[in-house]
Amino acid sequence: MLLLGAAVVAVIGGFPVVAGTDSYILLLLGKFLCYAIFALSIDLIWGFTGILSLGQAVYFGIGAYFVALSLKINYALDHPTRYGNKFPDFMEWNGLKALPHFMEPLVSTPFAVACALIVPTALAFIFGVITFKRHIYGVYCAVITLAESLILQEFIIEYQAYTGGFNGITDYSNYLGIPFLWFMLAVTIAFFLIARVLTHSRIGTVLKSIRDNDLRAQFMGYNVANYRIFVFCVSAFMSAAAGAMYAAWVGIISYLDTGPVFSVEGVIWTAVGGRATLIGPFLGAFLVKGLEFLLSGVLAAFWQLLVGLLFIFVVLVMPDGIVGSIAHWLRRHRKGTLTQLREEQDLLAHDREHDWQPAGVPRSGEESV
Amino acid sequence: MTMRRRKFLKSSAATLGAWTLGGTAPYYFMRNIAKAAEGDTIKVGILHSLSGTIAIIETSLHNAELLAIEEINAKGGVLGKKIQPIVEDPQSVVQVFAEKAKKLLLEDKVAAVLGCYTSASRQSVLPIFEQYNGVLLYPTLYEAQECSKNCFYTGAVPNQQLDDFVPWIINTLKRKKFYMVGSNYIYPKETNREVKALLEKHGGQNVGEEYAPLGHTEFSTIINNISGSGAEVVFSDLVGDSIVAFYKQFKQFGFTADDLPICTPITTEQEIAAMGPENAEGHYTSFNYFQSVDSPENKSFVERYKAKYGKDAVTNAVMEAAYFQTYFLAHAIEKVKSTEADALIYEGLPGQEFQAPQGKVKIDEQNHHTWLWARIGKANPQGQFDVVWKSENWIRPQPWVPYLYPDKTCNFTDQRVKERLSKPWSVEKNRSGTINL
Amino acid sequence: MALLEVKGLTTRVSGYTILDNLDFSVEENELRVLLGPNGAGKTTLIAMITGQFRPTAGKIHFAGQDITGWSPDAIFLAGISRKFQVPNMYETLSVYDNVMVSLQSDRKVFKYMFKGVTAAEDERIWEILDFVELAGKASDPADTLAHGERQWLEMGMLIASNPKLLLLDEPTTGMTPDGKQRTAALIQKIARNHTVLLVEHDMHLVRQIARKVTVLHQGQVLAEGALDEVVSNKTVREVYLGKGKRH
Amino acid sequence: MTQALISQILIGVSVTAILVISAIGLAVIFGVAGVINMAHGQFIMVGAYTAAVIGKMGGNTFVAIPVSFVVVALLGLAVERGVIRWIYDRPLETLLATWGVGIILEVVMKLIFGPELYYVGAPKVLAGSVHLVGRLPYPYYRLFLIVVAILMVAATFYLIFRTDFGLKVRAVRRNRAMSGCLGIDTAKIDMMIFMFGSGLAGIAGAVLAPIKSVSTTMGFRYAVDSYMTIVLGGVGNLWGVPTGGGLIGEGETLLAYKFNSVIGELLVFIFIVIAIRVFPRGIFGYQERR
Repeated sequence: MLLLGAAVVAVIGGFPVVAGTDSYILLLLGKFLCYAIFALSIDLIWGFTGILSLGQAVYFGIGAYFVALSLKINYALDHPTRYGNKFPDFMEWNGLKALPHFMEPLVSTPFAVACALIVPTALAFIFGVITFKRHIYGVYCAVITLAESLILQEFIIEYQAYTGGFNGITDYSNYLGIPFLWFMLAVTIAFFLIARVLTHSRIGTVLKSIRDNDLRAQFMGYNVANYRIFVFCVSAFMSAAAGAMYAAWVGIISYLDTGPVFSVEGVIWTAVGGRATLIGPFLGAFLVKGLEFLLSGVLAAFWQLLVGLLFIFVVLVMPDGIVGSIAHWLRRHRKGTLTQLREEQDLLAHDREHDWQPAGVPRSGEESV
Repeated sequence: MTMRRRKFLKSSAATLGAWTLGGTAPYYFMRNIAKAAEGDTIKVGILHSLSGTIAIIETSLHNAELLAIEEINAKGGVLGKKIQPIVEDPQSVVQVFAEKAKKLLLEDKVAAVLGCYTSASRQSVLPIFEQYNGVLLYPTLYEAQECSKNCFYTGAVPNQQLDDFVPWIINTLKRKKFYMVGSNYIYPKETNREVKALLEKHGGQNVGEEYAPLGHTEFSTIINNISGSGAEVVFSDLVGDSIVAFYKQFKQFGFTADDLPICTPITTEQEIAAMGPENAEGHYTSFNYFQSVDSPENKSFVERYKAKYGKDAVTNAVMEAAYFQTYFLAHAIEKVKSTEADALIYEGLPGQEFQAPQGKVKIDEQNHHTWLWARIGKANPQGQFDVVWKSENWIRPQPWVPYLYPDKTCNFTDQRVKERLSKPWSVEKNRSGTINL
Repeated sequence: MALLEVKGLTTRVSGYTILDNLDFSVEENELRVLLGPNGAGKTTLIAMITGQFRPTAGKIHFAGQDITGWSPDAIFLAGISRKFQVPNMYETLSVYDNVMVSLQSDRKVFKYMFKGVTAAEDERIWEILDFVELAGKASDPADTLAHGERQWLEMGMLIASNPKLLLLDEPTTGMTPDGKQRTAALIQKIARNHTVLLVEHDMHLVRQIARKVTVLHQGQVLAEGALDEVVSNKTVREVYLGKGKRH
Repeated sequence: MTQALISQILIGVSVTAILVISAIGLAVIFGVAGVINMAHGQFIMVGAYTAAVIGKMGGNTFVAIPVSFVVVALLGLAVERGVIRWIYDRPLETLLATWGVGIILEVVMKLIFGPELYYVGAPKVLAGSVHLVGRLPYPYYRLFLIVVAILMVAATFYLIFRTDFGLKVRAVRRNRAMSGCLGIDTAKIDMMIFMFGSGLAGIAGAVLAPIKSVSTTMGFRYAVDSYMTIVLGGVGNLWGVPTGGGLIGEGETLLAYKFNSVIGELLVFIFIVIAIRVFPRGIFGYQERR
């Protein structure tokens, strides 16, 4: 396993040395690394803790926008815009006469990077406290996070003088190159290790137990909300870091990077690769995005169709994803088939505590999520 | 000791092997795919979204360009070679535009790229074209205030659509009070800024200005506001879905074109087909081209387009630009007998003329934009436009309109610009032709 | 001073009174059985004690503290563990992990971050697995266990948390007669050093293990005392033990 | 000013009607079958295209309503049998699977009808407008939409609360296992309710097409609006749909009047996020007692 990991790292790290830095595949590799971290962050909350957030892109996007704004402001200082001014051109289009005061600190890139990491994490903390302390999870959590994502998009488009609006932020010096690729690779490995420590330590077992049965965990004395908030913040931090690197690498940021569609894409990468596994998100992101790049030119009309079928296929046939399925297969072959049937068919499989409640939420759904 | 050392050597050799093999294999694999397709052809990239929200419009541009390439190839191609279109689908996502542009330039080594529709997509690819010195032909009408060495703009700029339109509304329609409705992004905001400047100049009045989110389809509130504003004309720069919903609801709330006409620089035959001619009848659009333009070139263009894409297909101005820019490119390559970018940029494309469906068009020698005709059309019950006014001559494009930016112009023949552009990109990243007067 | 003391507990849900001014207490080291027909409010009482729902009125005291309105996790930390009617565990975790997660320890998030399992804890887990006879399946995922084993595992988890009071809500539901026998023995074993409050339907089982029983009816205590006393109580026989036994 | 405000409130009623029409099908599926149908917007889109085809063949909206209902109900049947029925117990995964269904529907419709906007006209009888109160005349078509919204809600209520089928539906919703034991074919009930909800989405497409635009990508927007509506109103209670719709519809139009459309939409979204946090189960939803 370790060897395989080392080989992958070697391939990615070695690529630009061999192929040169002008290749567009280098651009893709860096992007995919960011996507993989993003998928890993989704895996942490969805795969390991059972919270489905359709707003994970919010944290990715905020991280990306802070960095992009900072780079753009700096770029404009060195390279006067088409209008001949020394502040970002989209501000000029929107009638600003100078860089707004509240954006001046962003001239300092370290400050912007700090913001890119801290602001999303703090936001996730606030959202997490409000959401999980009020026992919102499952479907409701998904829909609320979706709404948040849409609000951020609206906000970015509406306040285009400060965010570049629909056009996004583009045309600034990005960090495309070998050193930054290696840096991203190092960060990816670091996050992978953090995730590994987190999920394989005792806290990881607690998180999984909350995912499996949050009621039981609560009656076992765990403050379920606190655990959820904690992992939500860790996940937001990872997303934000991925977004920050993405902005620095790709050099273009738009409102789509904060939207629900991007979040769902991240969820599907995780699902394809194998949720609740650590390699799954990486594999999923590289595989789906790579295939998309290869096929979307040749099969423009049918690529989306394939994506749709992939969604359904993964859910119906391969809910554990590629890595999960392989692991299952290995386990079965190691142990022989598990033919343990339950002694008694338990017809009373519903927690009857709830039976006396009046018309409530649909049976299948809320509690079991 | 020796054991350990050998082990170390072995493992590092293995790592190195994996490194080189793994790193290069997919790269050369991809490269070979690209090479295999390479024959005795001239490769041209086509970069329009075929999926995602903007595919609604971009697919037709893609179609028009393929039609033109087919025609050129049927007549023997360029320099004796066929044009080979390399089609990429950027999926309406700006980052994908950028990465596909990079792929087209670096891997496919295309002579030029025909592509983009929104300003957002153009802006996302321009830095790449500038860095790798590619050629982009961009067919959309846009807000201007830009000119890049590597981009040729074949769509209209505001002075070609608005400079005559606004005074015409004021003087001919005798309507002075404008209510402006637009989608909330750069193009409508910039256009409305120019309209306001023109209103001031020609004695009109701005009685209201409102923007709806992109993709918005509920206009009752805006219609209520218009109704109370005392407006005599609605100036709309809504785009996409919003156009259709707005015209429909405008009519349903009892407004007719006689009471309150909608004037717009963007509604085409395509949107009228989608909303139904009954909802558009009597409203005005200012454009360089309409499907109803009466010229032999246009008749044959419409005929050929319908023959290829079905009898219900409609043509519009952006498509027409996509169509003739393909010819611009072919003729430019023919002229300089090369696909070298700088040859095309400095000699091939500037000054290139073509008898387009709208009339004779020309790429300006100085600013890379295109000389076009101005027309005002009134929508008729058949879903076409009756041309009620036409400019006497083709109109020179002005990327910087003088009444807003009196001290700026764009001139690639200017010595200062030439000097700047002679430096390599790594030294001078500014590839714009803008100069301060 | 009783270990658990419930005073004037009332619960109303959309007009229905489920618990009606209930007074009830459990002494330390007692094995108490809670009886009552369906709808008597047994499970509701348990839900109230463990903080799953908040009572309309009344107080609950536990080990000298007023725990009314506390959250389930806080009540657990105060020393009350609950066994659900239906086996309720972490399905995808291994049997070992299920017990490990349930061990008594500080449950604060950050204290858990990089903590592993200590040797003492490991020993305790195996001790418990032996106790509930699941040591042989320690690494199997919990959802591969048979129904009876699941019930036992959950009891093992409760023991692991070393509670002051164990609430067992019909732990023999859905078991075979043999399974019931073994469970009864297990409960008696547990009761040797824990306070247990057991909700049970099966009179055979109750006879086997009960020392003191409380009968609930329509949200109130109908009778309380030694099993034989209660069984011979006329009202109890009428409402609960069935007409067949009257003669 | 008052006149304009009256008009604005009336407009809000019609916007509410539009929200109710688009959300009711989702509310039925989400609230009763417990399935998160992310393809709801695409179901509406298919309904709208059905109306377009009917229009081409010479029919009008009145013909399109029943046809769209049937077509989209059959589509719902196919989706339920093919996909959903395997994953009723995994609600979050129905979300992913139906998202996939949505993508497939978009592509298939694009392959059939092309990417461009499509034309759907309003019936001649409903053209024009009537002057009620306020500044603006009121379009007949919007009055028609209000009537349709009321009828759709009423029909759903009737079906769920007054028919034998509805009794079974409610029984299944309360306690699936018990209903199964009592001889109710729960799988069939799920299937029927999914079909019914899909059919309602089809009607939504057919009646909304004449005032909105029709394209293969139109669905997402409607899905978002529908989700906001039922989440704000609360699932599990059909009154939640008109309530949520009313709050969003009136709120959005009045705020759009006071400020502008963009800010209106923004404020309403923010309000929803706050509201769901105050009432985690929606305004009319079931409140968990703690």
